[in-house]
Amino acid sequence: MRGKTIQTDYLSRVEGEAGLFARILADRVEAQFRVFEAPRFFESFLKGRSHQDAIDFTARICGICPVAYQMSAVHAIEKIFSVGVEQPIKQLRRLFYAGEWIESHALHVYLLHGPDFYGAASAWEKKSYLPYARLGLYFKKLGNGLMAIIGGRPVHPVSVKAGGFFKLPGKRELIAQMGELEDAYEKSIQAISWAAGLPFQPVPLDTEYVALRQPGEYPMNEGRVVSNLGLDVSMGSFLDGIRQNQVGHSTALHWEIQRDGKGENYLAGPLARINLNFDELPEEIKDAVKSAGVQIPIANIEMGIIARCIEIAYAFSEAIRIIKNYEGPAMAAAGAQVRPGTATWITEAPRGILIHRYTLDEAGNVKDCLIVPPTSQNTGHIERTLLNHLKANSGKPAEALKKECERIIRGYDPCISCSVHVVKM
Amino acid sequence: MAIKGTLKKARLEDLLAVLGKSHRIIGPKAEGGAVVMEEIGYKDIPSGVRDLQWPGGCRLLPGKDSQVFSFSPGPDSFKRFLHPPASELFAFKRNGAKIDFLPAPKIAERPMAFFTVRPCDLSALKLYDKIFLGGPVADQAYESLRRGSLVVALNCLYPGDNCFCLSMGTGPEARDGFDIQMTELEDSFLLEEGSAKGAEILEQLSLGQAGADEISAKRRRIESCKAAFKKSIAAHELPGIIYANLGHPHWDDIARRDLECGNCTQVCPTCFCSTSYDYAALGGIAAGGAVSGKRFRKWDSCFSRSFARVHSGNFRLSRKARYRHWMAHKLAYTQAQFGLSGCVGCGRCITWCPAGIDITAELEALRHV
Amino acid sequence: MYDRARPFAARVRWAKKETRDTSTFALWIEDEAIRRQYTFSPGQFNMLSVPGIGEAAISISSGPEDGPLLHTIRVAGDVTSAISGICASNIVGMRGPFGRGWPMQEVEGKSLIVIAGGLGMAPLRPVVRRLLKSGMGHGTDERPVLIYGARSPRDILFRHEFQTFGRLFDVHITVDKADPHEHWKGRTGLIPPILEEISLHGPGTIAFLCGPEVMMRCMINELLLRGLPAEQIFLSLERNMNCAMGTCGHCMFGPKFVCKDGPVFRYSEVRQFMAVQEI
Amino acid sequence: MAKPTIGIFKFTSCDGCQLSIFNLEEEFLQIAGLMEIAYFQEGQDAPGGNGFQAGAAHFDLAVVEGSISTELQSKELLGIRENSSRLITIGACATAGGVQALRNWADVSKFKASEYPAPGAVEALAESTPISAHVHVDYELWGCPINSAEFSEVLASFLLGKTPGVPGYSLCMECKRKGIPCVLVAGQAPCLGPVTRAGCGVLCPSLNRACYGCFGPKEGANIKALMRIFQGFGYTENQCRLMLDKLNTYKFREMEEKG
Ligand SMILES: Cc1cc2nc3c(=O)[nH]c(=O)nc-3n(C[C@H](O)[C@H](O)[C@H](O)COP(=O)(O)OP(=O)(O)OC[C@H]3O[C@@H](n4cnc5c(N)ncnc54)[C@H](O)[C@@H]3O)c2cc1C
Ligand code: SF4
Ligand code: SF4
Ligand code: SF4
Repeated sequence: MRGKTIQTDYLSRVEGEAGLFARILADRVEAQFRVFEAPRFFESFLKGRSHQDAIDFTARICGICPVAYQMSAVHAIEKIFSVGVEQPIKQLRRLFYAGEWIESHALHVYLLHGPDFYGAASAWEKKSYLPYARLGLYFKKLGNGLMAIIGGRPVHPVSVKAGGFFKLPGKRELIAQMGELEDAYEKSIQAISWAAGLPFQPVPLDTEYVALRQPGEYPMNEGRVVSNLGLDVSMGSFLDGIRQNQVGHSTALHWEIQRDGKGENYLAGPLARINLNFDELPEEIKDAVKSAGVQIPIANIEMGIIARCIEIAYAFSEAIRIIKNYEGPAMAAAGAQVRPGTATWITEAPRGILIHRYTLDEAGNVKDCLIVPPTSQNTGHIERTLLNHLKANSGKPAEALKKECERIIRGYDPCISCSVHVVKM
Repeated sequence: MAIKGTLKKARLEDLLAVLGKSHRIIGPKAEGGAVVMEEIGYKDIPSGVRDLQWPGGCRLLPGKDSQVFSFSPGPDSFKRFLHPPASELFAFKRNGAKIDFLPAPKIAERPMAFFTVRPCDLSALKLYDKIFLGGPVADQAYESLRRGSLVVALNCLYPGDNCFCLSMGTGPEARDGFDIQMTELEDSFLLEEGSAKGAEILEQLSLGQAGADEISAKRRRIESCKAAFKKSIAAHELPGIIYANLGHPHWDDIARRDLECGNCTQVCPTCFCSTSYDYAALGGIAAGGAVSGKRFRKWDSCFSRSFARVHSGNFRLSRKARYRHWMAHKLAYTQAQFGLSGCVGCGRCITWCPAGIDITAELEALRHV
Repeated sequence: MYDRARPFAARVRWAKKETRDTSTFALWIEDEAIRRQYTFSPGQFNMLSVPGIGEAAISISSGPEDGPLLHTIRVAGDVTSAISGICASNIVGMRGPFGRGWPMQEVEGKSLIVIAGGLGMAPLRPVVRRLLKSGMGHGTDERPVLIYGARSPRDILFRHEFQTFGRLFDVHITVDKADPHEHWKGRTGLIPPILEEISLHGPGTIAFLCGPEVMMRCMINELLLRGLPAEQIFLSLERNMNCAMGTCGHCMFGPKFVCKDGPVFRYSEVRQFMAVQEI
Repeated sequence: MAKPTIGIFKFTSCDGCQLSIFNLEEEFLQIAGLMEIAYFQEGQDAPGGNGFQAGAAHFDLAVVEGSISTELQSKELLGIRENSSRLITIGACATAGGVQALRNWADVSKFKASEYPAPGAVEALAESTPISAHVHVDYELWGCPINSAEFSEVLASFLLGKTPGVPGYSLCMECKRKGIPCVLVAGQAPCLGPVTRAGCGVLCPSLNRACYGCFGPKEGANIKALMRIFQGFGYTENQCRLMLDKLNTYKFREMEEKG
């Protein structure tokens, strides 16, 4: 049998710059997810800068999930400063995050990945797809709106500081969103069955998946790190238990969970979250998932789009709940006493767990930091899935495989700008 | 006989209630460490709040005495409301050989009552009326907001740290250009009518007798205010001193400090400069070449680089020239243009200049250096 | 009076290319009521607009007694390019007329010297046309003088009209530079030397100038030296123009608003500011 | 009449400015109606991979996000410029080198060594530079991220053939129009507003926070004078340096030198 080569120099409809290279040879199959996004050295230039810069700058790692960076950073900093953050501020932060989940997921589901299932090159190419593009833009607008009310703008918001916010949003402004949010929630519930009905190819998810878990709520900013293989550790120990691996053939740093001296890749993101925290969803959403015929746990990587649709609905319902109960905290931010120290924090970015670790000096300036974005945790898993898929379908023509592989990668919603650790081939 | 009477401080709310029947009340409110002007209710009045102002700085101090109006003017004035930061001039439509220019929709809101306009601002308002209503054609946007508006003036009893209206001859006492004049006394306000509209308002209040005692109390208070001024300007030498020194080296010195941020022009109650521009959003453009949109007028400033730009260059490129133009416009040109001073001595440009550039001190430097 | 703040539609009756970058447009005010009220004097200008692009101040280059309302426009930036792309029977927006024009009544009894540089001929054309119409009847035996300087022979505006102008005026044309292939037989060089050749009657002369400011400055000095009183020198100034009604502040020249106090100024009114850089 | 073609390109950046294009929402779909989107890797499949590498397509308008920070990028940029009638930059990265230009004032080899197990394999130029340092740029839109409404104005202006109505004056101008009490004057906060370009909508001062300069230096910013004021507040020279060395460091430094 002659070998087959599959190559995409520059993957479209994903955030950032990456390509795909795979070979099917008589005796073996190779698959590489190549990231060629240029490095930006955030961890280096943050050194010596104030902790507020950590909050403002790390947002610039990714335009799609800036809130995630701000949340991981601010929690780690607050842990170092031992700030007690009030419950109302915590709720406001969930609302902020809900906005980002909606915005990020809607972009991915409707504008980037959705067209794959309709054989379209873009969300605007086919007239028949336009209603979905419009729905996505509508959801996105509402998510953006929440982020803007709390943070000033949807991309790189400016309101987050240790202890809370620079200024609180007005209750009136939030209430004004309710009508549209409720309407959107209805539509987002219906969208779950739309997503469940898309034509998926079988791409089994048979590995470890990891997410936060916090009893009593669907995880965002707090919790322990758990997995389907029984992992249940604190944030700090999770970071201690994973190792980065600058894989020779690949461009990104791979992160692996260390067990018995062996590294294993794992999956973070909406699929992992849903599978590990389904019980924490509101009944109405659970019912909608069931009536759409979706089996939990979801065992097909391609069905990540369903998980995102479920989370869009969840984020809308969470936003509605928080706004209904919003009384406005007594103070915009709890007083924060600057202290030296080191802390790790993890929050659930739209694409999965985002790890920040900071060491601050007496003045509250960054001495050292480490940022592990979800996409760099997932790259190992992406390659492994591609490999499995190619092995199982090696008979198919290269052109078809190329399309399928691109679609698999897109299904992960990789955020390549996020993976700050990128090296040349 | 003009109506005159006293209103107990505890009944100040009555005045606002009467004004509020027919007008939106635009008045002072403490916010973010400054007294701003907004549509307010009685409770918003920062009663007793005092302020410290210095070149480039301002701080509010909590109130304690029985004085209601102990603060001096903040960054805002009537300007924000009568000459809004952005206003639509007209809408346009162009489609092939057809063009339409549609008037901006009439402002449907209730007219405004400016509550506690300071004497300096009364002079500025008089100038605005000349600029926007006094030409061969009245400015429609201004006219529609100004018509039906009501001016309740407040005599100043404490000069702000940067105020110099006394030397400008514009304060601290209101002389004309108001519908009602207020003076804060020991436990009441002396209210005096300034127009028939003002009288109508006053008639609806139950006022106490204002006799010789009240009148002399007012005089005393205003006189003691006059004695307390910290700042003055050499008004008697204006505008000559400006015209004589357009080439003075001191302008270079100012240019080193000047941020050309434009704050002075934006807070100045007499600065009126604007730029209008056609906005046609993507939604207003059709593939066939048809366009629709609106022309907006926005506050601008002679400190903007683009302000004096033409296709072949820029008439005022240097920072020095732009500062000089501003100061000369305030202290000399406006007088020539409209017969009134372009500076009313409110001190806003001194307080709200982040660099603390002080128009009175710079004029002194031009005189002496 | 019709609204001066909101444009009205003016139809391009015809457009004629004058030079490589300049064309003359004949405009016809669509609204009959406005058309009847519309009157102007030489030296005044209109604000012409292309909706969505913007507005530009353009002098009226025809005389009040001429038929069509002419505008001679050089492509400089956005608006002027957009207008130049508009062809006959299409429409532009117009506001106006604005400003104070040339003091035609003061010409009476004096000998007139008109000095134009480049596009500066446009607002002076109505002056020439007016005098042509009224013939020699401006109360003096002197032939009025017209000095015109252009960049090059192909930049001469209204070039076919100068012969007509010459019926009344003593016409002097010069170009900065001429390429040999243009076969230019006229003068080359700057304007000032021309002035030296002309005999002036000092106080009995009145001068109208329009052109680049450097040129005007230089010519004014010369005229003053030759005994013209500052009160009898008039110049048309150019500044950034936005509202044209003295409320936007853009066009200020010292205390003067070019839009309403000008664009034509008596030199004695502005002399003090002409000397100041970046005024 | 054929629709003008637009290409949207990305170099080193966070994607936030391209995202701001999506954030135009309904208006975004109008772009697709008014222009032929010939290249937009983030949003649509490109026939034959890299449209700009192929050098085949012609773009009436190229919109560039991101700074130049690798050798390859500088080559690709030349290709884009050659094939585009007009080229505009969007955002702090493309217009001013971005936050990643902070490495320009440091030792990149140390950065590599501290972040990567195998630093030798990391390809990155010593400097991150704005697009204008490499090719002619027809228009620069500022902001980290850009303001979607301003982007829409830029596109509309391109379609109409005029200079966009995007201001070059200070943030203070916008701040005062909105009636926000000045955090510098009333709060003695080190607000960069006086030297920063308007455009963001005055987000920080309206949240009671000092502006940190996402929109880059305004036209003719007097940076030295502002820093003298901050020093008067008690900030050290180094602290002032750090205030300017943020998202638009390259251009703030350039402007500071000009005085
Ligand atoms: C009183 C007066 C009469 C004029 N008469 C003529 C004439 O007869 N023929 C002619 O071709 N030109 C004339 N001009 C110059 C003409 O107004 C400018 O060339 C024109 O405004 C350039 O506009 P633009 O949009 O094409 O250029 P851009 O450079 O794109 O200008 C943008 C805007 O800046 C302002 N602006 C730029 N340049 C000038 C300028 N030179 N003067 C005033 N505002 C400017 C305008 O508001 C313009 O809309 C006159 C100017 C004035 C002040
Ligand atoms: S120049 Fe200054 S003091 Fe004078 S009126 Fe304006 S803001 Fe007030
Ligand atoms: S808060 Fe900042 S941007 Fe606003 S006026 Fe003050 S200095 Fe300028
Ligand atoms: S830092 Fe400045 S430019 Fe950026 S959002 Fe804040 S106020 Fe706007």
